[in-house]
Amino acid sequence: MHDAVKTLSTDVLVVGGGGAGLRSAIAATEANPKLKVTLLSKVYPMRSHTVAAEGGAAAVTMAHDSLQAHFDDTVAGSDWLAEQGVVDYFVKHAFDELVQLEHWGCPWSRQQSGEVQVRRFGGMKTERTWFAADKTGFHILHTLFQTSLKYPQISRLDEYFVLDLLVHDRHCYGVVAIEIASGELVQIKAASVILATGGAGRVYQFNTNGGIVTGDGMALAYRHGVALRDMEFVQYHPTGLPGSGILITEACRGEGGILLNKDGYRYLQDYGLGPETPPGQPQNKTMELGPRDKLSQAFWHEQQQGRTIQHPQGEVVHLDLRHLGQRFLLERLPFICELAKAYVNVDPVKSPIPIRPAVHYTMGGILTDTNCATSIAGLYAVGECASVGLHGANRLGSNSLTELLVFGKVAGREAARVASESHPAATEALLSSLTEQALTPLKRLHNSNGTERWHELRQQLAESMEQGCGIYRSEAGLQQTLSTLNQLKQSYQQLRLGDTGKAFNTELLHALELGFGLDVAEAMCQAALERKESRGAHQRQEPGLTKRNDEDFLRHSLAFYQTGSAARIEWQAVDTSLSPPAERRYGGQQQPDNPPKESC
Amino acid sequence: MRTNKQDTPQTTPRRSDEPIWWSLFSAGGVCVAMLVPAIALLVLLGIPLGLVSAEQLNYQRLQALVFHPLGLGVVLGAMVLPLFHAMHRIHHGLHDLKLAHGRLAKWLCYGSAVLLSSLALWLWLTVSMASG
Amino acid sequence: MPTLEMRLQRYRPEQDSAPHWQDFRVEYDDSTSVLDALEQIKAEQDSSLSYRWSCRMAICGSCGIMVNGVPKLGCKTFLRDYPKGLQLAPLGNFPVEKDLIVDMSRFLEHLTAIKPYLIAEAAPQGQPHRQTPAQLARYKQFSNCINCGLCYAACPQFGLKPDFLGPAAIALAHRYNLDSRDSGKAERMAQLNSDNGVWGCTFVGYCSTVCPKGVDPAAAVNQGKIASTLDGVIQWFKPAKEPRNKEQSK
Amino acid sequence: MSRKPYQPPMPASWWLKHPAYRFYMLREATVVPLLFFVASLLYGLYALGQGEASWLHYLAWLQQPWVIALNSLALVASLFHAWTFFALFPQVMPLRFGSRTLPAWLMVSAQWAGVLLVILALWWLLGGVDAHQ
Ligand SMILES: Cc1cc2nc3c(=O)[nH]c(=O)nc-3n(C[C@H](O)[C@H](O)[C@H](O)COP(=O)(O)OP(=O)(O)OC[C@H]3O[C@@H](n4cnc5c(N)ncnc54)[C@H](O)[C@@H]3O)c2cc1C
Ligand code: SF4
Ligand code: F3S
Ligand code: FES
Repeated sequence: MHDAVKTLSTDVLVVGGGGAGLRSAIAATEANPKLKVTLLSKVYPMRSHTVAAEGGAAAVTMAHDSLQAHFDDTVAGSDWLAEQGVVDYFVKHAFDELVQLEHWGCPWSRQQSGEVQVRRFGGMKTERTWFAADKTGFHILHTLFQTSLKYPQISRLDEYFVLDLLVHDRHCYGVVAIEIASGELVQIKAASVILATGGAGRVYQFNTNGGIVTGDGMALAYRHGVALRDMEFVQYHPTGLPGSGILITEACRGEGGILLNKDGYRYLQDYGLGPETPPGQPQNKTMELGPRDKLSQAFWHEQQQGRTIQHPQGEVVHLDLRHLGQRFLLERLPFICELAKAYVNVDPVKSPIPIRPAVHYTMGGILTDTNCATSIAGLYAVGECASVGLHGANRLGSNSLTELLVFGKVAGREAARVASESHPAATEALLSSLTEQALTPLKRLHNSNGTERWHELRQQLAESMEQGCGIYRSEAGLQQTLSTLNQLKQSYQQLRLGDTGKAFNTELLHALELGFGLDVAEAMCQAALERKESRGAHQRQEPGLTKRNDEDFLRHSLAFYQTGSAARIEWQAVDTSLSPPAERRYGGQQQPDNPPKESC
Repeated sequence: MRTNKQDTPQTTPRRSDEPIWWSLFSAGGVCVAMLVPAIALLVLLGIPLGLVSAEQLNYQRLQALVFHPLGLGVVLGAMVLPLFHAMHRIHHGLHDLKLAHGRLAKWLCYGSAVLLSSLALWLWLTVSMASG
Repeated sequence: MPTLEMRLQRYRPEQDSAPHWQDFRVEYDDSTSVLDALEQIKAEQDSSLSYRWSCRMAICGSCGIMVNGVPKLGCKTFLRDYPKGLQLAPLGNFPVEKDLIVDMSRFLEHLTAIKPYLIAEAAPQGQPHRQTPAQLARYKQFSNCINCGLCYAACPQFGLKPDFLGPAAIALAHRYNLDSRDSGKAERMAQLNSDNGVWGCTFVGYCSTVCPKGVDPAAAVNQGKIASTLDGVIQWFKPAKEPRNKEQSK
Repeated sequence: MSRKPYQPPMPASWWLKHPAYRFYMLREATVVPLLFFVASLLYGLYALGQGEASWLHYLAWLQQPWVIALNSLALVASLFHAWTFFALFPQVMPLRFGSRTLPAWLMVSAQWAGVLLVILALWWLLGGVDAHQ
């Protein structure tokens, strides 16, 4: 079916053109300008889903803020499942990275004085979120992409899809990819490979993610024996539009928007987030500015009690911005006004926006150390696909854009360091046999005479994840979903493509993505099943499991790929050296401020 | 193979001479918008439309107005610049309609603007010199 | 659910020598976008149909197509607005790769050519530049381009002469030229000053009409004409000077 | 090689395809009647230089139906041109005050006021007021 495989070679290969990928490509080039850096992505870099981030990026900026406070918020937000050394490094480097982006031209919103402006964000004690109107991710991504054009050493492979990694003996030698435009196969040799392939939200039915967010990189590393860490923690964003799942940014609440149930009542005060704050005068970590997991869970309870609102596209509550006034809304939240008008036909100036929770972010991912290195030599991972340990059981909004930058730089630097050293070269024979293996799934898809269609399988995957592995989980539900996944994997072997062409065979790509998604989904469910407690975004319904249980589960889950059977879960200790676990509190009963520590 | 490399050195392209023609075109555009309606309305169509009398357009008055030193402004604003305005659009129009482009079309277009403009200036100069 | 007739332009490079039309019927309601309809066709009727998309919220710029001859974002165009049915074709003026997918590489080349990044002499150490909201407002609009290419499909001058840098690339150059932190204008003007730069435009203005993000590239291009003219005048008076001088970067 | 990009043709009649293009062509075409207008003025200038008899002949020429028709067309074209040209002005030269731009409608109306003023001024120059008395 496929003719000869072409070969390319480079020093540092970055897979993924989102914020993480671009930042690491630039860092690699700056670390060693003599290296050949190749940025490969299945879509043009500026189409990557970083583009959709609206709210902002966090870094301690104001005089009355402190690194300690950002650290505390992040650790508490993570329900003490964050790696505290990593968080410490992160908060210390966040500001510099946002400044770097400013020096590259990012149009951050400003105060009258010309200084960068910061806004409030959920779960953050102090306003420290930098923003560029309500298109922060868009501006970050375009600034990075445009800056990358400055470096002649960075060459791009746009619209190339990675099929597999070339791994032998715990060493990564490169990847095999398909040039989407022609369908041609390419073997790309690289001294180091950085996976920056983004999240996996598309394994769910109802999500804020773009069509490309299918967990490819996670599955690639996973299949080669790298653990996926903390996969059970999937963040639901409390404010997605009904039907599409399109995100209505948390900044709406940061700017003073309020949530109302069917009785026009601000129900959040009933869920430990009160006391009620006056509309338009938001208070950090209180009411609407509580963390995402709590807000999404509150919706679930309201829905159980029949206090949500009927909408043609399902149950919703209202996000009310009307009291903020037209002028303010058009200045601060123009994109939200545009989205609401287009996709639910609501003018936020005049009516409340119907919203409901939607899957938003995968806290877990490819296990890496603090240097973004995986357990495979020469293989790095960064961004949403990775788990460097920043988010634990729940990510705070606006930490992840900064993560892309802080750790993108680390990954690029490290990959460049390794690529600059001399390293064992693989023999051509080895590489071609690895390539041959990598092409097996592709050949099977092409030669299949089964009857299954990718679309139906994908639909079942998404629905069953929503049912069994959603905001609240139970053993029975998870088992049910796991068995569905198992069946789907069987059916996947019988997949048949309607498109037999080579050029832009998007059906083939969707099928491959589905294969990746099935593996990632299974890791999520298996980890969720074995975490018999409730923590952060992972909430169990069974009696006795509804509380956090530090004794048994103050640990990361590690999912290992098992050919032919469900994932194997191991447990890994958490670094809590800087801040001992305490109860997460929001609203009126917040934690007392920690005295500033030396280490922060 | 479709690799998007940026390492081809960028050559600096030639500076266009279009700024000259475009400036004349724009100045002409302003004149056409500002002066032409007035002149067309009151002078060329003034009598048929009954807006002005033949007496108002009598020889002496017009002679005095047009060949006054300030009348040069009228020649420039109502003839010369509009000519460049017009020929600029015709030049681009030929390209748009895929009729002609390149040197020849350009020479013909702007050349005729220069020619007709010279004619207008010459007509004005000879008379105003003689009478002045 | 009501249904609607959709006529799609198909092109399979391995079989066809030219595109042809194919009819489909799709179900739709109030919120069905053109992109949703395409997904429906791909899922239920013809899985070989190819088109680009990702964010489905009008921000990634992938899904540009011609809807009844007008460049649109598929994810932001709704069937409810076309009760008489619609015709979908790949973005105009670009080479067609397959079905609704065009080759965007020329667009990317043009974007790269104008040096779309901040060229600053010295940045404040460890601190952001100061930039007042008024300074930000000067270029903000032009930084909102999502690189969707609709304006290229709209611009006949790009169709007539594919080397024309085109509206979005020039708007981006203008964005950096207007940025108070930038001093690279002289480098960018070299491209803009050419026949394929700002002077390739005859102010058709349709680029701005179709732009889904209110960027108004036509304004950028034509403001660029003034900048290029002034640049020429300055060059005229200072022929000996290096092209990169500070007066121009103001 | 499975890529075989199809380059759609761009026929000379491209501008018939869409109202926006037809509008553009119409705008560009305003210069055709304008050329007649300039020719009329040239002729007038020549006549004025030749003496009174020739000027009277010229005034008579202006009254011929076909000349009236063409000049009316030129007038309409110039007004249409003005309409399009004025609308472009705020795009090409936005007037900014701080972070705000002068609203486009204001700039457009100011330009129309200019046209009106020129008409009145010319009328006055032609002795409008006293001649009518
Ligand atoms: C709607 C929305 C709003 C958000 N808002 C915020 C916010 O306000 N603040 C905040 O901090 N975070 C926010 N986030 C989270 C944050 O934006 C993401 O976590 C982050 O952008 C992910 O970046 P990334 O670089 O890891 O991946 P992406 O930007 O998703 O990029 C992934 C890249 O990998 C490539 N790729 C994937 N698979 C393959 C393959 N098989 N072969 C080749 N290439 C491949 C893709 O083409 C793409 O270029 C938001 C997320 C969403 C969805
Ligand atoms: S200027 Fe507008 S139409 Fe053109 S590419 Fe940018 S966003 Fe798209
Ligand atoms: S459509 Fe084209 S001609 Fe100019 S104004 Fe826009 S670039
Ligand atoms: S799918 Fe992203 S712009 Fe339409």
